[in-house]
Amino acid sequence: MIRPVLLIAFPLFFAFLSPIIGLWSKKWVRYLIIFATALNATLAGLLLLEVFQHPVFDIIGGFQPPLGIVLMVGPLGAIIAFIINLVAFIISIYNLKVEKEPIVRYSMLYLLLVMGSTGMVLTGDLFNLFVFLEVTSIASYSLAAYNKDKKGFLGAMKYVIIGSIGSTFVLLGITLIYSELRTLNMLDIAARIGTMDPYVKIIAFTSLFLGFGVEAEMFPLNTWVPDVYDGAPNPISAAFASLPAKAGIFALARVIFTMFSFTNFLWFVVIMGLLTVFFGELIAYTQKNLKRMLAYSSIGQMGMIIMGLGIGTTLAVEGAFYQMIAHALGKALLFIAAGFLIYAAKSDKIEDMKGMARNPLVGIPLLIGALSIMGMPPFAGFYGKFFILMGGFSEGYYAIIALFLAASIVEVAYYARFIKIVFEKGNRVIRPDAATYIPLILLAILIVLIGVYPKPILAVLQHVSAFITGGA
Amino acid sequence: MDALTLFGIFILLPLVGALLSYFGRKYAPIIALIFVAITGIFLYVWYGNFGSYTVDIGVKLNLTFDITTWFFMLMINTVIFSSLLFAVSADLKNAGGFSTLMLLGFTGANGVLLSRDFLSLYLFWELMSWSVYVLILRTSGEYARRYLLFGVLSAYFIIMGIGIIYYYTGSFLYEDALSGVIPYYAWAWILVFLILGFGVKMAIIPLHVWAPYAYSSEQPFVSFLSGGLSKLGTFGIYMSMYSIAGVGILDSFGTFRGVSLLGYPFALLGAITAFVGTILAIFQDDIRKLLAYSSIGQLGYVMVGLGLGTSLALGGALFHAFNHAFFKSLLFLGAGAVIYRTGKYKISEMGGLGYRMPFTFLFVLFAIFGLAGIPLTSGFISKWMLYEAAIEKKFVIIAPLMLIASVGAFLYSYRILYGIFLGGLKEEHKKVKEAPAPMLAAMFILMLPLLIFSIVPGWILGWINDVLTNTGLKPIDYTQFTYYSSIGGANMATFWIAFMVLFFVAVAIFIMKRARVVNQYDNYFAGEAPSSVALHAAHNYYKPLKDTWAPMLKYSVDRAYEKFSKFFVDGFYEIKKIYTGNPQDYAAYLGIAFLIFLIIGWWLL
Amino acid sequence: MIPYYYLGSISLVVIGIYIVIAKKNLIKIIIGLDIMDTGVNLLLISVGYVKNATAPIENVPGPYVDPIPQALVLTAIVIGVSVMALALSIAIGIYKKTGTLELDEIMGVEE
Amino acid sequence: MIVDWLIQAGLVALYLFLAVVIGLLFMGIARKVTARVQNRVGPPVYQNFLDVGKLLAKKTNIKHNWIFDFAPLFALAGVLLALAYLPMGGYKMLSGEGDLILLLYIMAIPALGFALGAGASANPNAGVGVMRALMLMLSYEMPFLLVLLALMIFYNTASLSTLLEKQMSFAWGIVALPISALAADLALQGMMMEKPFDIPIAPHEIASGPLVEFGGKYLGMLMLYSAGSIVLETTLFVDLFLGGGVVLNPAHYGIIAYVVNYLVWFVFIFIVWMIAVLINAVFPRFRIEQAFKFYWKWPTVIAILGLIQAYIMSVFMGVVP
Repeated sequence: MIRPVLLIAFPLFFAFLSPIIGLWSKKWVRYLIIFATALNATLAGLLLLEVFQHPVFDIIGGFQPPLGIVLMVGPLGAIIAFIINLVAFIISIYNLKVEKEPIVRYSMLYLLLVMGSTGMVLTGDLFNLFVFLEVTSIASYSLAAYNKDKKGFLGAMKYVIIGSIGSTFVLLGITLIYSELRTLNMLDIAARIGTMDPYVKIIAFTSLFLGFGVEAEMFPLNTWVPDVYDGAPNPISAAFASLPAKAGIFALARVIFTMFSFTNFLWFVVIMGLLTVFFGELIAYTQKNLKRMLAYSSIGQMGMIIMGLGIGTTLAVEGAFYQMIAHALGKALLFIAAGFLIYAAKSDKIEDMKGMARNPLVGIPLLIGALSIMGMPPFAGFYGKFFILMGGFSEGYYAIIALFLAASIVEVAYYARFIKIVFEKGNRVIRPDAATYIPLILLAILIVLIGVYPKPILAVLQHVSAFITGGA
Repeated sequence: MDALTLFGIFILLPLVGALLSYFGRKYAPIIALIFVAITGIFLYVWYGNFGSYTVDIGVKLNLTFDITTWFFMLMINTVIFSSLLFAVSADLKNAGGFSTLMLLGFTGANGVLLSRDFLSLYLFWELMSWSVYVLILRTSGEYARRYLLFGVLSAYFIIMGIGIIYYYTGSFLYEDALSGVIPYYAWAWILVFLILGFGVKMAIIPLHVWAPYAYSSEQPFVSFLSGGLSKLGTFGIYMSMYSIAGVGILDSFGTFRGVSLLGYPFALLGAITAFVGTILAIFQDDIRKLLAYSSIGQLGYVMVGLGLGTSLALGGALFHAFNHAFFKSLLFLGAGAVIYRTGKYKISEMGGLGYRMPFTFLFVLFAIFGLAGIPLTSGFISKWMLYEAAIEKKFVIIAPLMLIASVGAFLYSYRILYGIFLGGLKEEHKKVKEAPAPMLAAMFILMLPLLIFSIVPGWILGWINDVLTNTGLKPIDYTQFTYYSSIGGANMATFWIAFMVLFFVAVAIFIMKRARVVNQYDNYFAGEAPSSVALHAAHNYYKPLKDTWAPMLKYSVDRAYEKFSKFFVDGFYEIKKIYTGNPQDYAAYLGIAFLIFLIIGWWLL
Repeated sequence: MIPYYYLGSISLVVIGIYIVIAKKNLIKIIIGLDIMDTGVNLLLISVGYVKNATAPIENVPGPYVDPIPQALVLTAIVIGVSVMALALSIAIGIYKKTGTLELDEIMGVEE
Repeated sequence: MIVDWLIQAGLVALYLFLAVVIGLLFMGIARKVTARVQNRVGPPVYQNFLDVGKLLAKKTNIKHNWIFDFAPLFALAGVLLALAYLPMGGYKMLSGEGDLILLLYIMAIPALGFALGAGASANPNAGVGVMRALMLMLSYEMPFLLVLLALMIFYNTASLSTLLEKQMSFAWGIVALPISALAADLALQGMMMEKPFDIPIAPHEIASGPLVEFGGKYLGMLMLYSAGSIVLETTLFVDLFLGGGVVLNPAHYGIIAYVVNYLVWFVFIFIVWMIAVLINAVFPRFRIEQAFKFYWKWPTVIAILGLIQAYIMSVFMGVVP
């Protein structure tokens, strides 16, 4: 019986272990991160297998619910946790290439980031969710500024301002809910949400929706994303795109579905999702800088997931979660590849990267990642996109789906332009070193595996999304 | 034969082949060839037992193996077999990657043909379209980008069509679409979306812009793309109009002299495509672009047949698609052989290669006969059926466009023959050798059906008849050697006998006296001093025609697309202004968003 | 209806947001963030208020105020402090790099 | 079955032989008539027979390569095949076995074979000549195809033998569709490459174009080809518009009907040929752009009018021959 709390305790333990090891030898700290994330990934994997039988409950500190902090791990939480830790482990291999000196602080923050994201996904208690959100945010603020250059600091500043306003709203929401229902356990809240005073319920929902929206990169709140992803070091932007963003979306899904079952509010969520996709994809087309382009494209993808959640049918929500997994893998791969391209071309402008990806070790995974993000079949991105589209159609959202398809044509346009430049016959082909191409190949294999044989993942998702949407 | 063997042979096997042949380095095409041969053998063996099965890979895929699938698979399998055979000796760079992607495309094509539910159709369609994208990427990123934009456009048209059906019936299966729930106007939208979606693959006029670019990548791939994969567009339109919707739905839009009002505009579009495609082909100097526009023109004929919808027209369309698969890929392989030997693409830079590469010349000549519709090849029969279908129904706009387009086909056919194979042999091509054996074998395979089915049209008309009756249409009336329409018929047996006898008469007169061979510079120059340089009149060959057509040629669809997309991109830059970069504006956005959410929340309560 | 005595904390939040949006200096913005944070903490505490009850300490008799928000607010304050510390260190970093704390100059200098 | 098959083959062979002889005779007459129009004496009418005999008997025949032989073989075989499918003088030859569209494409075989042979002669004049010939073909085919379409729509058949019967029973093509007949005659001028449309074989500009390298037996056979094509094009016009010269119904009068019809057919094709020759005698030569613009302007307009007339009569007025 794996106690989910271990998934949170281990990274914390290793995070504070790294300064001690740091004293002994800098090299070993890097291996520590890899070991810690690997351990976490295997634990999450075992937990996932176990969770298939029955949801796992884990009471911390002996307090009985509804007061004690309870880790409620459903199959969905487990699968997202597993993906988060797996991607964290793969990115940690890429961390070996980080040159910046204070590696000890880097490893601490990185492990805290992993802990925070996993915690957000596993926890069943609202305030605990807020605490883990804060842990992730603090780790992200400092990691965003890790490069200590002007771009890094400015990005971090923007993230701090928007992030803390967001978390204040979350706290506001929590207090309002607590003031009415006197409980913080999510299942409890979901059960007794009806008894709340409608006006307070609306304010609470809006503030929670807004707070988690910041983390989930929804349209008006994702203004910090491009600057932060651009300023942060490469492995970190890869981590940002897959770890906190996924946790944020998961929290949003919980807010929308488990706690507040607002069916007539969902169409507004769909519109917000569409706006996010629209602004994400269209501005990504105008970007010259690779990392900003990938940041905007990740906004677009998150918008698609939000749209999927908003549509609300079992198929669409299933597609949204599937897309969550595919996007985590795809974006991590693209950001690592971007890291290599920037390193090889010595500049982050796309024009200067002529022919940098001609080496098959980088080229093929990059192509697989891009095609998966575009939603091409044998890769993970296909099923997510297809189910969301079909869910949208079954709810009659013709116009919205048509607009979404137009936006994704723009997405294909700028990815094709990027691939064209990167695969052109450039002058010299640079061989990537092990720390770069191993994660790329691992992620590519994962994407193909999930794409070619989706049965296991779909089995989990079908069962979960039916439960979440109450068969809506 | 159960679900797994069908799925295994036609989908898993090529996928495994794709994986294996990547590591084959130089011998990759041979490995790929073996895999394609295996599927070919099974295709032959399984002719009889058709059936439909479902395979569960997490999502249910409904695969059906019936005569329609078999007919199209026959084309695609033979074309990819000969393309790979050609590639064996064409020593392409990174042949491993080439054969992997070809097999992926082949899997996608097989999947589209086998699938009878929209999920698997869309899955395999996208798989096929992106593997073509990467194949074009091997030659030029820009061309690949333009292709992918249209490829994705076609996929999203299809998705829209599928979505509307899914909204009404809630299921992906083809047959459920007919469960009578879908209202009549929704069918109009569904069919328009599906036809446009599949039409992009068949390069119908407004959506043809990607074809000339896509067709200038490696020749063996292009012959598979234009010969094989464009048939998927035909298959898609045929299935969506006559199997998913069915004649009942089509006629519910009102019929105009027996042809559904929905089908007629697409037939007209097809005729315009045939005409414009042929005219544009006449003026191209690059052999690949010329063949690309000619392919657009020929597929315009098929579109006419599909649009008209009478059994004769559909029979003609299927037969013409069959012929097009063979003579077009034969032409591309011929051009590929010439490019392989001389390294040149421009027609005017070649000349006189027919004397050095006689077999390639004969194969290309035979393909030209097929293209132009000369009765010595089966190309004539399919064109004949399309004309008869149009004239039978007294369509006075479609028929002239098609007839003039076929006369135009003579012009660009001769431009290929004269420009490349006849005229003066240039100095640097003196020592050009004949194309290597595998190339000639590949071309020979493609030539055979054109000849056989011209002598005995009964066999293929039999298959086409089965396909038509399988989708519930009236059969065409034909016998072993003859084929009829309501206003005329023709007997190929008497034609061939008469031709042989009269040819023998001409030979008899001809061989009375022997002739002395003379080198190419010993010409009659009406008194001028004969020049030692080989003069070749192929440069800017149809200049007078180009001058007369000049006012028309100003308008080009490509530029229209560029202007159209420029308009949108400027819009993107406007939207970009929202991300000002100043955190205070961002905080303001947050506050405003909160207020908007509150108002909407209140309003909803 | 929301009890009127919550208005104090909500006004604090509004003031905080106003400062962040209006003021140009970075430090002032950070202070604004802090005010907003304290506003919500105040709200959190006032939620747990019970008429004439004392603080929930071990050996103090009498009815207790609801202890949960007390615990929550402790963690919230700690979090607020750490975020502020981080924001200030970033502000120092920006000052080192751009030599100014005025937002307009930083924005102007950026592109 | 074999016996009457052989009879039919023999009859077809006889008609073909007669056609070629008439063709050579017409070429002689044309040279005589043009000479008379340009008030000079001109060669004797049988001159062409002598030319063909001389050319075929030549010992030294120059050839460039094996593709060069294509021209005479395909040209002669193709024109004879086309003639075989064309009812001449009421006898329907093979036209029961194939229809108008098959005939249209069979007429393309000699043109393409001839073009191949000319192209293989490596003489740039030949290449330019063939280019002009193909452009001319594109130009005159536009009105001609519209005319054929009008006929097919009006008589509701594409097979020549039924067309003859319908013209016999209802009315001759020229009576029913006079406008189309006019357009057809204009197109005929281009088809037969008579001045003003003899641009491809312009002797002064490109040394008789495609024919430049052909000599000896090649030229002889090509002369037989052009003789055959004269009869082919004139008979086509007569079959389409003048009922193929069928005056007496062969079912009632037997052999006499065949002979009388043959004579009437001969007179009709002679008249059509004379129209073309007289125009040829007085007209200068167009440039190819002029010819193209001319054909795609006036004859096409006329042909379209004819087509509209046929369309209205057959679809709206319901006239069914």
